[in-house]
Amino acid sequence: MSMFQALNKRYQLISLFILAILLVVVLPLLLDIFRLNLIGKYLSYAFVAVGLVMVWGYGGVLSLGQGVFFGLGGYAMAMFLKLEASDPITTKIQSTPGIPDFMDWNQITALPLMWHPFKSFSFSLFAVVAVPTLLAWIVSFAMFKRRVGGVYFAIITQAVALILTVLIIGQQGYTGGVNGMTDLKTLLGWDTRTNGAKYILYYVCVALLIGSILLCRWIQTSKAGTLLLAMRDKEDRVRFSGYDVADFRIFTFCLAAALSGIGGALFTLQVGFMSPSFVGIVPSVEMVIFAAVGGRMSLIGAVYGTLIVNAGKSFFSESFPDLWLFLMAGLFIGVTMAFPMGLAGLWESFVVTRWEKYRSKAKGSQSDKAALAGGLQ
Amino acid sequence: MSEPKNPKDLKEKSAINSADELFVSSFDLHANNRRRFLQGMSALSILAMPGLSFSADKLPTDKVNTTKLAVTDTEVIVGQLHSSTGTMAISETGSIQAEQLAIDQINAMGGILGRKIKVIKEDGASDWPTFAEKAKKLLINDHCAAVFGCWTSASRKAVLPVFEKENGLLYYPTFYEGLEQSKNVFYTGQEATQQIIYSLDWAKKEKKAKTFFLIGSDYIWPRTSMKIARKHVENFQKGTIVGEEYYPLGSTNFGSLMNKIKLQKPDCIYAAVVGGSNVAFYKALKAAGITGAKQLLVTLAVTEDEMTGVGGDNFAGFYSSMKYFQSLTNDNNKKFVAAFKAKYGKNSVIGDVTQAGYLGPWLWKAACEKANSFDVDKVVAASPGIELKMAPEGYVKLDENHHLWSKSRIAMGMPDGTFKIVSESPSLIKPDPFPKGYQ
Amino acid sequence: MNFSELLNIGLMQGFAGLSLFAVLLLMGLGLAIIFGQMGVINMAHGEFMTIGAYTIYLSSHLTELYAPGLKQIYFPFAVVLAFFFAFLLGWLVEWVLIRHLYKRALDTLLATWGISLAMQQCFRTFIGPKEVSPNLPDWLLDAWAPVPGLDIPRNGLFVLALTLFVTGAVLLALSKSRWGLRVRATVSNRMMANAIGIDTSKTDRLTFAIGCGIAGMAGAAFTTIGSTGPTSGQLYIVDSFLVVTFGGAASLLGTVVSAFGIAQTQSLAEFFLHGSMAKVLTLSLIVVILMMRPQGLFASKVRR
Amino acid sequence: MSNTDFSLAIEDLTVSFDGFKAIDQVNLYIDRNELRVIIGPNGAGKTTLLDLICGKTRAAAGSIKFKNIELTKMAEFKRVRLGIGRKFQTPSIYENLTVFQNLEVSFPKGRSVLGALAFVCDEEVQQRVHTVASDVLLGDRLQLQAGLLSHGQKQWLEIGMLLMQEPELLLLDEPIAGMSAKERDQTAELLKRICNNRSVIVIEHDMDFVKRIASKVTVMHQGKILAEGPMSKIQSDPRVIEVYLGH
Repeated sequence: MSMFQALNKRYQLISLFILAILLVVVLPLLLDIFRLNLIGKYLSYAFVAVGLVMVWGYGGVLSLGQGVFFGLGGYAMAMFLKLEASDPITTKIQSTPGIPDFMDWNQITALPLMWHPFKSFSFSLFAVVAVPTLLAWIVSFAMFKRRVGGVYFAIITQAVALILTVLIIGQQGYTGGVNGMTDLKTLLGWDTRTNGAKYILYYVCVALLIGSILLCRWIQTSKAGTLLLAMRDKEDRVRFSGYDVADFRIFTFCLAAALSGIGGALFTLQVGFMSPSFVGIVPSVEMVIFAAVGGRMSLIGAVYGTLIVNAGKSFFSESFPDLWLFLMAGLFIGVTMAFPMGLAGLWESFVVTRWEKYRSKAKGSQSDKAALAGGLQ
Repeated sequence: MSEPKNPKDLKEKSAINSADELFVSSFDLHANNRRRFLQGMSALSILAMPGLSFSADKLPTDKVNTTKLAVTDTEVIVGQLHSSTGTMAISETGSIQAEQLAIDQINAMGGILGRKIKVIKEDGASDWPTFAEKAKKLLINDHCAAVFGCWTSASRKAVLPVFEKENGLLYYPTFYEGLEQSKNVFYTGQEATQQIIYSLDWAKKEKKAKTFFLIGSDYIWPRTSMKIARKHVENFQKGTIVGEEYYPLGSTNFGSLMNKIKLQKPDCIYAAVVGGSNVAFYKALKAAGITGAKQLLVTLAVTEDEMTGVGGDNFAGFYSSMKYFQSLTNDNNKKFVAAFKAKYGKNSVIGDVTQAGYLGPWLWKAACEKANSFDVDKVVAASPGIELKMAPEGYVKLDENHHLWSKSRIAMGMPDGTFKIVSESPSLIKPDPFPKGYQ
Repeated sequence: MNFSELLNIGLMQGFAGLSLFAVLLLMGLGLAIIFGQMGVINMAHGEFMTIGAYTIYLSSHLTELYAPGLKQIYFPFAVVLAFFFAFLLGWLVEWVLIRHLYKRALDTLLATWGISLAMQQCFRTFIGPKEVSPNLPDWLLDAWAPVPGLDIPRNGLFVLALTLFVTGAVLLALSKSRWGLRVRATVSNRMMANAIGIDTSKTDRLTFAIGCGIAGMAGAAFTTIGSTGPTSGQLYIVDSFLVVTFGGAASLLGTVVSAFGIAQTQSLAEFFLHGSMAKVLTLSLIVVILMMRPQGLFASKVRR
Repeated sequence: MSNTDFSLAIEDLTVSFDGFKAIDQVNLYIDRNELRVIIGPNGAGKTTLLDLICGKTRAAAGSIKFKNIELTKMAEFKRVRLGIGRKFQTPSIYENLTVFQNLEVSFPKGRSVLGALAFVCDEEVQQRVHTVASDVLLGDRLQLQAGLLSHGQKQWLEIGMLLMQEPELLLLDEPIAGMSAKERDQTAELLKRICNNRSVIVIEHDMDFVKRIASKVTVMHQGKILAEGPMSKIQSDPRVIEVYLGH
């Protein structure tokens, strides 16, 4: 075991290092700021994908509503930025200056109560994590404590996504409706739209993403990680070993929600707006495919999956818009049918296994291979 | 287009330039015919607009482009940003086609300032963030001199900060809620007051309507429109609003609404239901026995495009308020319709937004030529006051507030899915995106 | 406004609720059958409905072109055709994809989602992006007015009748037919059913296809209410999901009760409140109830 | 009634599935350090009884008291923490983990989320894993992936995982199913060894095996207790004979 873990640890570290080099050095050198900003946007989705690896790959619970948490995090950040962008001088043309423009259009004459805390930056940062986590806790507590899981849980999360979308669109005076919150300019007086700001935000995003991966990796290697895997396969056994299975699921789901919320906030900062089109069913399912393409068991694979699918989307929608949906459909079907472990699975079964075979042959030892077989689950 | 080689070419060229404004509707004639035709007319050389460039040679690129736009000696690049996929593809297809038609026609006439227009098409995929991403690409990567695009307010709101930040130029074709005016956007559709006040006055004057029932899809445009409508009815017409209802986008369940209408018995149903809901709404009216023969209904959201889905049967006898209908009988429109059908098939229909989309490239061309430059600042400065006599809807004029002066029209839906125009404002209506007394 | 008018409106409102109930039930039925039998959620459910709707549109179009005289009677045949097309496609999809994924229920969600995307793009490419509506026979338009002032929508009557028929047929088939017997056997104990000679994979395929066929019929019926476009399915599936989730998915009875509850809540709320608020209210109620009873209204109670 | 003397006291326990009474008014008392065998034909309700004790199934009526604590409303994991261990009919182990990990995960420390995050596999844990592993005859297989064990070894491993928790009441559902004759012998020894300081309830069909291990046997039939007593008495009970041979 120690051998397997040591090997796996080293292998994981190397891949993380390569990813970090790619994101920190290679991409900024290769790409202009526009494309780099796009990568930054994709990386904010990668938070969701990483969360999905934890909750779906490790926890065995598929959520088709991660967009909800991404959106909530994004909205929490957007509310702060929107308030900052709506100072009385810029909005003097409105009937009520000093409130966000969409409120004015909806005949709201005073800042609603729930908006007041978002004047504070620290509260907003707190809300970015806390609001998605709280909702995730409520949903997962109700579901997991009553043993609702599997397909049924997945469609419940969809229902939540749907309901939240309708609420956001319906309460446009408070949320900006279908338009979302646009025209976000500055963060504490710092113009987030300049190239310099975009570089800084990109690096903040990369740093947080790598931090999140490390955090998740640490959880995976702890006993909690082992338990997650165990309860995915033999739920009853874990329960009858004295563990509250629901607690672990709730924890993982909340973790994924918190990560998604951070991703949403970084999205808002980098793109400059937030809209309900991230909350609905379609984006939520798309985010699952990011993780599925990368490999549902691989944190690093999830990042690559996100980058590749989104880059593909940008490329195809620019060059062959008609083909894009077919390709996307093919991805969904192909990944589930042929490569359930995604890119990471392919990589491990082809490249790593061969390399190991070569190495173990050189060493004349067979133990590594057995260890690797264990490492694939 | 290559550089003119001899004086004769130059002369021809200037003739084309000068004649543009007068005879733009001759676009789809065979090139030779057109040339001959224009040569004949060049003697008249009447300028439609003051300040139109008349130089015999075309200006060097570093003069017309001082801000690193994608302009070469032969080419100017513009962007087109609509949804060709997703839920909005249905609506935006018409605008894409009309803008392309206008650009083809302009190119056939020699382009703008001697440069052919090259289009980079981007798909917003009915997704606002994608719109923002593509807008950035068009401005930052491709340095487009102008962008024609967007349809929904949401997509425009998403790209607006990008255009303002990068100092781009957007021509936006849809009738919309107003309450916006940006240096970087020209609005070629009607803003809310142009569409609403005229139709309410018409309903009151011609149909003696005193009580109104307002119905809309639940988002910013219907809500703002109905806000203006309510103020106008209550404060100016001294009428009554007996109901105001909003349904979620895409809702198809209007059974209860029909009963509410029957309970209130309004003189006029005033509707701004859009998209898929539109069809369900009119089918529900028909199924509830509320038909054009018994009930006055005026809508802000049914053009020829929607009619294919709604079905003539369901809309027959109801009224639509727009600035343009395909059945307009002026010469400009006849030529426009003929050219459009020649290019996109004889079954294609042209709605209000399609026509407004068609105006975009022409307005931009006129402004560039007036400014003698592609620079955004100069084009914007030159734009107010620009007139288009060739517009299919008839003469229009660009106001200082970047909206168009245009006429409003009311038309009745016919069982075959066409519109019969029943009323037209006597003169152009001034655009008023921030109406006083309606806030 | 006198008493008889109020009575009429009351009656019509009652019917509005009933017809919404019929719509929701018809939407959810196919999904519920498949989920109940196989534990698979068919994310392409909406697109199968769209197939049915397009079948009606094409039939209407062809009738108009080649046999204008049949305009009044083509509709019922087209509905059957819609069932048939969706059934065939469902059969195919099960055979190509779903049967490989029974061990991985969650993956069926993704695979069927992929199918839905592909189908949407097919509609867009081969039929066109614009929304279409068929030319309906006269007996489906207008209102039926037994007394003046009481207008009962004919399309609502039709959908209601079709829903009752389909639901009745499904319930009857489940309780009486061989297929029903096999389905019930498979649901209660798949291994045992297999062991006693029931071809469970064939039963699955038939069930999946029947579920899809019913979806096709539902889509066909909805052409009388709304229009059809490439993405109409996305609109349908949302309501279908809610009905099935709320009902508990374990029993068809749950689906029926949930459709009834949602329809009545929404329809009444729409009448007494506002359209958008009604939706929000209905959805919030569903959420609250689901939080308290996450397994839905009717959960099965067996030794697990 | 106070049951302080019993390890487990079940009174008037009833549960029904869709009207069918799987357990009907059952009373059962298990002493401390007792090894009780439950036998009965298929569908008699034996497994359901264990399910009810460990919480997998909820009782409709009646009471289950363990160490005089009422269990019927208690969550499963809490019952485990009280000291009840359950082995399932088909061996339920983590096939992807090694034998060591299987046992390690079952160690009763770090059972909360935070505890599991902070859990360290220290000397104490390793010591215990090694002890238990040799108890269940898997001392030399610690690094093997559990899925590669033989069926009998998997049964042992699962028992071992229960032993890690040092339960006071062990519920074993057919512990020798699929074992070779030699393994059965070893298992019988194992059972005798482990019931030294705890109560054990075993469900078993194999009468020879039952004879070898049981001091007291309970016979169930159609959700009810048919007979109870020493093996020799049970074997000659006419009702039992009828149940087993009559139909």
